[in-house]
Amino acid sequence: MSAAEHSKSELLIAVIARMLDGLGHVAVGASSPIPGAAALLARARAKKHLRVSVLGSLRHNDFTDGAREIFDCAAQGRIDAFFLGGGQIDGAANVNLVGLGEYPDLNKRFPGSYGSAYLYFLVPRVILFRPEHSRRVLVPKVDFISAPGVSAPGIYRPGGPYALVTERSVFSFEREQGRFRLHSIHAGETAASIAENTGFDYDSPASVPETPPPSAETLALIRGDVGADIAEVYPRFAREILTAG
Amino acid sequence: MSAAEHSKSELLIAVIARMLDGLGHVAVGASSPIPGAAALLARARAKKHLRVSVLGSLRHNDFTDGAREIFDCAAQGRIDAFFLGGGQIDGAANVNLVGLGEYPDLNKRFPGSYGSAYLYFLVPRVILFRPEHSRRVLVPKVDFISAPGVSAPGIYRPGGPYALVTERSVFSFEREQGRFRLHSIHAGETAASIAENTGFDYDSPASVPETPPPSAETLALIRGDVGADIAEVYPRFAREILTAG
Amino acid sequence: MAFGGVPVETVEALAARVSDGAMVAVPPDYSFVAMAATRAMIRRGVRDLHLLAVPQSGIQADMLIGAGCVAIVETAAVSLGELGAAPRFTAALENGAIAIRDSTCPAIHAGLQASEKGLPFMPLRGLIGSDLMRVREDWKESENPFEQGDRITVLPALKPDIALFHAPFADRSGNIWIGRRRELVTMAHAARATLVTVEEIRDIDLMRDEALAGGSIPALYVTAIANAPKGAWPLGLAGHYEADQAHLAGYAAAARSRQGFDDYLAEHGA
Amino acid sequence: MAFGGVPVETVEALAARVSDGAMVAVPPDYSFVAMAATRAMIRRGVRDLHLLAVPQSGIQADMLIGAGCVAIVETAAVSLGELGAAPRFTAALENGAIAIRDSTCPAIHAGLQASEKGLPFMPLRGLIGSDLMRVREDWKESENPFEQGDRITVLPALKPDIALFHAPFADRSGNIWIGRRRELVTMAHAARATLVTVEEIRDIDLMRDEALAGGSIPALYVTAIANAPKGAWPLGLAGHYEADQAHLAGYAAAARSRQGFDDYLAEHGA
Repeated sequence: MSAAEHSKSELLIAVIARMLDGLGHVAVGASSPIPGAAALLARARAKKHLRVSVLGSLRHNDFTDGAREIFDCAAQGRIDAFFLGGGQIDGAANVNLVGLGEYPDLNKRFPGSYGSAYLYFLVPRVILFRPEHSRRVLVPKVDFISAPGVSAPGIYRPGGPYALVTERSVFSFEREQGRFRLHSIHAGETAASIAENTGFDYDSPASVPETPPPSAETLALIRGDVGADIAEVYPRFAREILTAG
Repeated sequence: MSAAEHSKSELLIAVIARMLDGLGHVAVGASSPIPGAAALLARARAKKHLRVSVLGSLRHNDFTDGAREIFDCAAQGRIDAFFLGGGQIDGAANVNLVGLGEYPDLNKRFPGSYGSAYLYFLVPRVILFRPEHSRRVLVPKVDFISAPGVSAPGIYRPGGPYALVTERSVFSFEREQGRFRLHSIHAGETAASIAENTGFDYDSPASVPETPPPSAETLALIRGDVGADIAEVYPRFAREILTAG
Repeated sequence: MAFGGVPVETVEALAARVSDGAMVAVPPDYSFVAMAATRAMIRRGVRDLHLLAVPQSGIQADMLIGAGCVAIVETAAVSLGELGAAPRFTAALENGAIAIRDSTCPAIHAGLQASEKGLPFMPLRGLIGSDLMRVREDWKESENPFEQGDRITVLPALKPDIALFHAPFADRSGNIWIGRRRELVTMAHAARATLVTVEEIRDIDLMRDEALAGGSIPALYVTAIANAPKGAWPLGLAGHYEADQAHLAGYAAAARSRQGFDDYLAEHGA
Repeated sequence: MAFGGVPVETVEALAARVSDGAMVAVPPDYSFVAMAATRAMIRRGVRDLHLLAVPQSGIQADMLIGAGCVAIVETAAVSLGELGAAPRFTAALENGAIAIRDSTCPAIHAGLQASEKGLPFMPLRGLIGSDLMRVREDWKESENPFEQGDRITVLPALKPDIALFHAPFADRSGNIWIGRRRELVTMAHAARATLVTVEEIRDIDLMRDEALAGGSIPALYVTAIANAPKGAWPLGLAGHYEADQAHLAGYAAAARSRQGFDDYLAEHGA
């Protein structure tokens, strides 16, 4: 694969990294190899001006007060961005990490809500990341709200959703409207293919730009230092995906 | 000074140490040389079955979670005994560590309440220790209640006052009656001298026993290992008082 | 054999201290999981545990659930991480074989800190509007007493019967070194009893070593210790050994079926 | 000179970051008190501080009060310990020269932990029936939401502008080693800014040293560092040097009078 070519993972890493430019501290939770790699890429580009805390990492995690520190730190306003996934995500940016069906009698159980029901409220820039872009995942209404996308007035909520990144496109989240807006579509997709595969309503500009590909420099960073860095926490990811280049 | 002779400090150390026999964990707060020495004496006699935590000590303090740990530990029910003093102590075992006069316009300011307003509620056996036994200190009603001796029903209070030790006598505290009872008087005092110097009402048996003096063995321990141990935190106390023997 | 009041015993004896029905707090996969003791609990056939993951779990919860040791799991998540869903957890929930108290990480930390402080409850931000508030009938929406109209959640204390984990080393007095894994400190403070397996017992005094004391749990909170070299295997022990990725992948594949899980247990001494 | 985002500066420059009127949290005498920085603050003539002792103070508070730097002191106690009452604190309160917010140790810890957690309040046991409840109008009696009739106190968060302390060492990235003095961790988490003087800056990486990381405060919470060898003198620095008892006794005697205190300041560089 030449520098101009890139894998979907590399594109997503580059897309997410751009959303972190200029921030001071990005935290990455469990089971998040692509966001983790994106944060480490952003750090490499920011020349140490960005602090990255990868949960489960010894080398890329400066927390010293135990597993609770990330939550305290977020509540103190010291974490600028975080990532959440979701077995289902709906058009109001509600995320479901619990399961499909009528709780507690679920047809399909997911791992659980992790810290979503807290961090989604407190971290200013929460980036939703879910590669699968289908009507199965992007639904009109989630079966279980692990964490709500928007809150009623009067609820303490300095944080919330910023964007949704999938294998097909990037949506930004408009907090005032409580709706997603299509921001860019990845090469090979069209406005129609996005609409076809998205189960919720969203806003869209008249013409949707294509997601810019990663530069050769970015790809070199991903395949070099970033890949080596992420291997500590996600050895399979680092081996199987990043070495494809 | 022969083994039979002893200083008043040595008597008080021995008296307090007897109140700690059979306990599992005794904590000692700031500015408490005699209670600290008593706890270390009790530990020496208990052959390590008693744990002693002396605040401000590096060598006799196993807390590792910072200054809050003693309070958490007490709330967990893991501290059996603690000590409090008081610029004033009244007959309901209320203690005043704040000052004399009408707060905040005090005529005489004391250091402050320390942890009394909390630990007095939570530690089962709180021993009040105040060498000066006079109507100035042992008053009908304290000017400021740093911590109350008794609480209304329904207030969470597993702990409270156990005894009051002074230079003249030992009182036990009767929690049901909310009153002190004269338990023993030190050599040289009489029931009348105690009454004369005590500003609050208390119960008294028909005949009040004399406080037993420390044994030769106890004195040897105080003047040996205990003195050396307490010197780390209270160098002046260890030097000026314990080496008098 | 006992020292300083903390008995040192076999892993079997330590595991036998976990009574049927006990509420057992365990750390996440990256934080000193007592896997040797977990296998011993499965061999002993402990039943009806209320497993409290602090705040999530992986293979430990999956194995205990698969082996039928668990009645209730309280957790922010159970997953094998990069290896995908936890198969026995997922199957047990889809079959209704166990009950779950779905939580979120900081709620579990808050509940333990309430017990650490002898408090009946702790407030927590977030949560309002999550369906967790709907399904957790023990959580309440309340009001900030210092600002009218500011709604905030209050959570009851979580008081485990047992905190169970594996640590790099203990000293001869029963003090345990845990480094930066301070959720273990909170677990030990909050629990009624704390059971610890260790890689080794060192001939030092952790409380008198200023470099190490700050990363230690005093013996005051420790109920019993067992020597268990490689006691976190197949998980890793940060700074000591890596997770056995091949073994974990093998587990993830085997545990997809009931039969595969049973074969795994039979083969791996549990 | 800066590294990793945390500037290293002179003690004077560090002290100059403490603005008039700031709420400054300081540790107790036995826990890493920044005395060199305190003298620098007095030299600079800082005014109207809201001094928060965590949870009590000694010579540091007494000197700042005597030098006229303090408007409000919030504390569980101020005392010179074995050397008796803190003379300038006592005189200032008896003269009404400063205001006091009388507290109790765990209330100060609870207020800081509320800020650490971004909570508006924390509950606390004890207190009810103490006159502290009468004079602290910002403390409220409330009810345990999980047990009708169970009264419990709620305390508002304490959010210092600055946490100020002295530590044995920092590394080149601005991480600070504090060992078991974990009240300093809470102070740093709770405060808007954290200023630290250190005995030395070591050429290590505290975050990658498993033995030391657990006793460290990450640079994330550190605003600025100053090199100040013997920076806790005349207090001690546990594990490094003992308190200068003769000097402290001299202070205790001198500070009994206004003149004696002023002479002390003039003589000892503050």
